[in-house]
Amino acid sequence: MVQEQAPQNVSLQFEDVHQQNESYIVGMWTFLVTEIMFFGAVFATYLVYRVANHTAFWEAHLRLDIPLGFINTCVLLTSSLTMALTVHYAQRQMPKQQLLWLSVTMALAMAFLVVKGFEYHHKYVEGLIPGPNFRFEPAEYFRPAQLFFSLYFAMTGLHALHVLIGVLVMAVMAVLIAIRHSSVQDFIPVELVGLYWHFVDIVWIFLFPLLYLIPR
Amino acid sequence: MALANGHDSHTHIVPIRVYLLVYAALLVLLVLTVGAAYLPGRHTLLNNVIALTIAIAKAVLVVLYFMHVRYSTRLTWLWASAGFFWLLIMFILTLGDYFTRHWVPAIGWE
Amino acid sequence: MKGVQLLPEQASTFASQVDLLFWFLVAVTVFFTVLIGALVVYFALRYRRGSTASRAGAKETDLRLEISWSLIPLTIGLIVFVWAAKLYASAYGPPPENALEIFVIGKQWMWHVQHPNGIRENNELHIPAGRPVKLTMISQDVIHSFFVPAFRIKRDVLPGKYNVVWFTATKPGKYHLFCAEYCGTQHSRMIGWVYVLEPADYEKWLASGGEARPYATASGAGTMAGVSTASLKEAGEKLYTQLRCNACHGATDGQRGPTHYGLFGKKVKMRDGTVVTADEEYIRESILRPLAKVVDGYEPIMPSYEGLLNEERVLQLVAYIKSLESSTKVAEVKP
Amino acid sequence: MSVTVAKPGEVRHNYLNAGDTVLSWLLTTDHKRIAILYLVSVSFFFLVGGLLAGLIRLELLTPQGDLMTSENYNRVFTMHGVVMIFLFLIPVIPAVLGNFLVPLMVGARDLAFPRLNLASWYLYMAGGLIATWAMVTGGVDTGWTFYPPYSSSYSTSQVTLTIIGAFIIGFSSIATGINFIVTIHKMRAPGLTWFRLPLFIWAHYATSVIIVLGTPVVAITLLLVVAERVFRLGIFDPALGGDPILFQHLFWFYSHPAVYIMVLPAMGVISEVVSCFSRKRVFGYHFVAFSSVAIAVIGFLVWGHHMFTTGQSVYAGMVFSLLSFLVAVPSAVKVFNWTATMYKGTIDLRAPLLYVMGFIGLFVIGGLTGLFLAALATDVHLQDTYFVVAHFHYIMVGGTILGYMAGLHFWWPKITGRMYPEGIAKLTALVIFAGFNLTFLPQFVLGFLGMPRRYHWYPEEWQMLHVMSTAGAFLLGIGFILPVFYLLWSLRTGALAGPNPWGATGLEWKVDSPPITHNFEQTPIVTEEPYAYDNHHEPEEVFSGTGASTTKR
Ligand code: HEA
Ligand code: HEA
Ligand code: HEC
Ligand code: CUA
Ligand SMILES: [Cu+2]
Repeated sequence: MVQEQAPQNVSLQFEDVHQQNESYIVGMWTFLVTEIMFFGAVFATYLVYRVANHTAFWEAHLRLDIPLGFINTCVLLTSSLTMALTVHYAQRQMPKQQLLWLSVTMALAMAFLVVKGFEYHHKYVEGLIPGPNFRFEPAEYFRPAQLFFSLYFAMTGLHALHVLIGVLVMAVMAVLIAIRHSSVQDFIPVELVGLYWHFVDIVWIFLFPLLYLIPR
Repeated sequence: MALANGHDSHTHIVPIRVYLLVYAALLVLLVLTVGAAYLPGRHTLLNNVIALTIAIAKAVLVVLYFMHVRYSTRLTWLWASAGFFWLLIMFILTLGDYFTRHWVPAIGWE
Repeated sequence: MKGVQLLPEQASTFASQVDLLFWFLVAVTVFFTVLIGALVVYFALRYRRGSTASRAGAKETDLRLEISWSLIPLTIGLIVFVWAAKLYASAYGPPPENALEIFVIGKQWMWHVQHPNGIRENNELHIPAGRPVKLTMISQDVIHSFFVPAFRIKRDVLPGKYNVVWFTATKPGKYHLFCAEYCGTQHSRMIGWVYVLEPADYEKWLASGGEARPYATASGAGTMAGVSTASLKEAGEKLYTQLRCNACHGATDGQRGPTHYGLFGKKVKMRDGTVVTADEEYIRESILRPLAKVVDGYEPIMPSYEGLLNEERVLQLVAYIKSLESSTKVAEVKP
Repeated sequence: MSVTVAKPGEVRHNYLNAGDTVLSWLLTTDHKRIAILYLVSVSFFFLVGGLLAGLIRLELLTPQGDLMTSENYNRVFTMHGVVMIFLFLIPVIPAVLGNFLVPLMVGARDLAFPRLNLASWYLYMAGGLIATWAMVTGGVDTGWTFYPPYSSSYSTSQVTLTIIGAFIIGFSSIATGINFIVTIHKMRAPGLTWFRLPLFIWAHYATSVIIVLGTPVVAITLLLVVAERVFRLGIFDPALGGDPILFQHLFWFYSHPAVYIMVLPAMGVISEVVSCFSRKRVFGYHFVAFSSVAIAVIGFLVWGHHMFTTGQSVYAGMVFSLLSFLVAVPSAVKVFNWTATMYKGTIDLRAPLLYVMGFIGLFVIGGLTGLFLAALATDVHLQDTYFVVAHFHYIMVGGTILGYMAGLHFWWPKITGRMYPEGIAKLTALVIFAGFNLTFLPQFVLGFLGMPRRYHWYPEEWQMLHVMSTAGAFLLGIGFILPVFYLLWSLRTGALAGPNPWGATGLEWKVDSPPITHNFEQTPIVTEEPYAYDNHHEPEEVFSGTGASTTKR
């Protein structure tokens, strides 16, 4: 392909850095909109069934571990803060601090996944995985409770998948920063990952009260 | 590469103090939701409203400060709100069906 | 190959009303299609390159024109909307009090019909002309759709939920019954006939237990399932004792469970404060999933009968409970 | 404008001869080459879908259903629907013409994210291959709507695989949508304000918004069906505690707006072509531009009109019906404005314009019959009958495909540098128009008579109408096969086009045909309104009658 003269670090299709940065930010937000709708559809499903099976969902939610959920919420909120700090230092061109806070964020994200893993394991032990081995007392609520846990796993599973993707992306980013790769000298890549990460946090902000804190 | 003049004139660097304040607010709100869920008595509707209001407040804080929408262009505002707005449409029209299932057609429509 | 048929038969009160609207819409469609088609062709020829037609006064925009051609379609649209919505509300609204009640069960791939007096039919439905008929329908598996083109009615038949449709047939005859919602391999064979009988013939048909058949069955279009001796509610009554429902449900409230006398159509207050009208759907749900809605003042002790009863038996129980008129005065809850 | 163009006869570098290894195509990030990749793959799937349509029509020739078994018939129409909708009609105009033209029209060197663009093609191909694989290993028989509980608990066909294919294609669509949105917002050439944008761009913008807001919903919904199928999670099957109507809500939340994904880009094409061959500005530019946005917005609020007979609440039905009538208004505005554009124009009746005229007529019929379905009482009778089948084929084949044909012919010289043969192209347009009406007009009658759709068997008295429809389908098939031959043929023998064979306005006509890899040698500066045909001097060739210089390469 013919390489034309273009300022460093500005892709060929863009006029200048400013246009490029703006494009990336707008592009990321547009992507986040698709994510909102993606999760939104499951939330809508959840709302419809919760309205229809209020009592049963309440019974079922008692099996969730509120303390663990609470800890995980704190973990995720903190990781959002550290991610914001990462971006802050990226903007101020301070790679060391940037790397530090990025690593903390990553560690928190993994902590979240570990806690989630424990929760899933408990559910498995208690026979709360929907399917042939699902057990629930009182038996009257068996079916709606199974529905609740179907949704619980669908929603938290999708969310956990997003966390996992976040961790992987952050890992790549950390390596790039460590080796001072040219593609991360700008703060935009970090900002984009940050936007994604905060979005994942927002999803959890809604998941926690909806699943764990159903009022009587 | 270092942008020519340190940083692009269009990027706003949010001071760390603001981040910390927002973080503190988020934690306070979190404690409030958990607390509200343990309120004695049966306040189904009220509780739901409280929980959701707090969740929305938290999300707004994150969007405005952590995600810098407060300092962004109108376009970013537009997209950030469009997503949530469309979600609302989906909820309202879908739930609208479920909530009106048992209504009987009004007199005069027969 | 038979001759070309261009118009469907009109055999219900609803049919002629729908057709009026239909032809109005056809008129609108033809009008606009011809108008626009003619203009496009005319302009293409008249203003073709090289023609000498005057181009003076050509406009790039004209707000008044544009507003009027937004408002005209809007107005026509609103007229059609109101017209159609009224008709729909009458057809899908509550059926008249005196409607004949018939139950329909859809399953892959047949229609099963239960008349209140116990007659059962498969893929056939006998009804009298001139009397409203209310069908309460449910599916045993996937979604089906009950469609009688000559009546212009159609209603999906869902699993897990009663759907109701009603109509008044006007013209005795034999009409197609189709399943209109795709339901699997034999979807196109899930068909049958609706026989509309003169009231007198209908009485005869009833009296003969469904044996008297004024119309010959077309080849391949369904067979009679035979006649049960008991009527629907008698069958339900037998089940009711068999399943020992009466252990908890007596003649009055204040037993372990609320009474079923006078329940149908009543407004029932639930534990969580909501008020529900006791219709077929509610009774069905109460039997299969009693804890979904717990009646105020009672403990949630009723066992679930889900999996123990097929839809046919549930229908019998529902029919029986509906037949229990209030012998004692049952206090009605105001909403 | 300070863009230099090639002199006739001079062979210049262009995007086509910028590299001819297979790899140079498979790894390209040039939006124009990606458009060509899409053109080839989309055409392939159209032929597959068309062959399946041929099978449907052959089967329906006789009422007894004797050509194939019911199982196979159900698979055939399902795969026809899936292929035509997900693999052909949704991507066709955005991914081929849109990909090629959006950067050119806004004066950019490429889309904002060229690698994402390439990825979208690979996603499309991956999804397409998975769907094809599902087809050859048994096919699907759920109907393209995948309604549970049939799809989740009863069907024994390749539902999971097909859905995964559709899911992946969804992401390809999203990638294209994001790319267009960012490009249109951020990469317009200096001076190219919103109201100087071609209407094609407005239409693609509106389309992209729908894609971005809608596609994720159907993606996750279909995924939930797969979860229910594979893990027996009870989400939509009532036997497991779910509600099948909820699936329909979520499915149509996307799939109704999706019909506007299919038609809006075609409307964009119509605006370009009609004004060029009338040599007049599009009448009421602002109304036409805003009507695209209005369709996109209101189009999101009407999905319940597919559910009038399901047991959805009567009130919800009324709201959805009312909104459906509102969405007809912006469509009406467009139709009237195009007609008014031709009034007192200087009309050059070329093949693209013939297709446009076909579009207008057939779209009006298709749209107005949509009103029969949006009206509650008539829909009760017509829902799930051939009336619906005829309605959507009128819009999708008579509308979108004719719009696509118009665009393909119109920009063919720009894409390939060669003219298509005018005479046979006009003839083909007429064959398609005739064949189309013969195929689908009888289906309106069938629907009114009560013929349900997805029926393998049908009552004898309706055979005559089916015979007509089948005959029409074969004429239509011939009509669609012809362009394949003459367009390919024109690649070698067509007259050289020159940069602007139609004397059209718009930035894409200011560069070479075919354009160079980076489109513009310098960023163009826009100083005039779109469609400024009056202050334009026509290139000589336009009036020479051949449409282009006859120099051979
Ligand atoms: C590109 C595709 C496309 C488009 C653009 C449309 C456009 C419209 N559609 Fe269609 N539709 C489909 C594709 C499309 N549809 C498909 C695929 C299905 C079946 C899905 C399935 O079940 O498999 C379907 C089904 C469908 C149904 C459900 C039928 C049923 O199953 O019961 C309904 C009901 O309201 C409907 C309505 C409409 C309306 C009101 C419009 C409007 O947008 C049309 C607006 C246009 C006009 C009105 C014409 C121009 C206006 C004038 C000339 C002026 C005069 C106007 C007035 C007097 C108002 N469509
Ligand atoms: C873009 C969308 C699109 C397109 C272009 C078409 C094109 C055609 N469709 Fe299709 N159709 C759908 C979308 C589309 N369809 C959908 C969504 C459904 C609903 C599915 C469902 O119910 O789930 C449907 C259903 C459907 C049915 C109803 C089936 C049923 O309910 O039982 C019928 C019946 O006539 C039909 C016919 C046709 C015909 C004759 C064409 C023709 O226009 C095709 C013409 C094209 C060719 C023929 C290909 C090119 C030519 C060749 C390859 C040459 C060789 C072929 C021959 C000589 C025949 N279609
Ligand atoms: C163990 C006792 C018990 C048995 C056996 C029982 N029920 Fe019930 N039923 C109850 C109680 C208690 C309630 C009220 C609380 C509730 O709604 O769950 C009730 C409620 C109902 C209702 C709703 C009544 C209302 O007033 O709204 C219906 C209908 C019903 N039962 C039908 C049946 C049928 C039919 C059977 C037998 C097949 C049956 N029940 C067997 C205890 C029982
Ligand atoms: Cu039953 Cu189709
Ligand atoms: Cu629609």
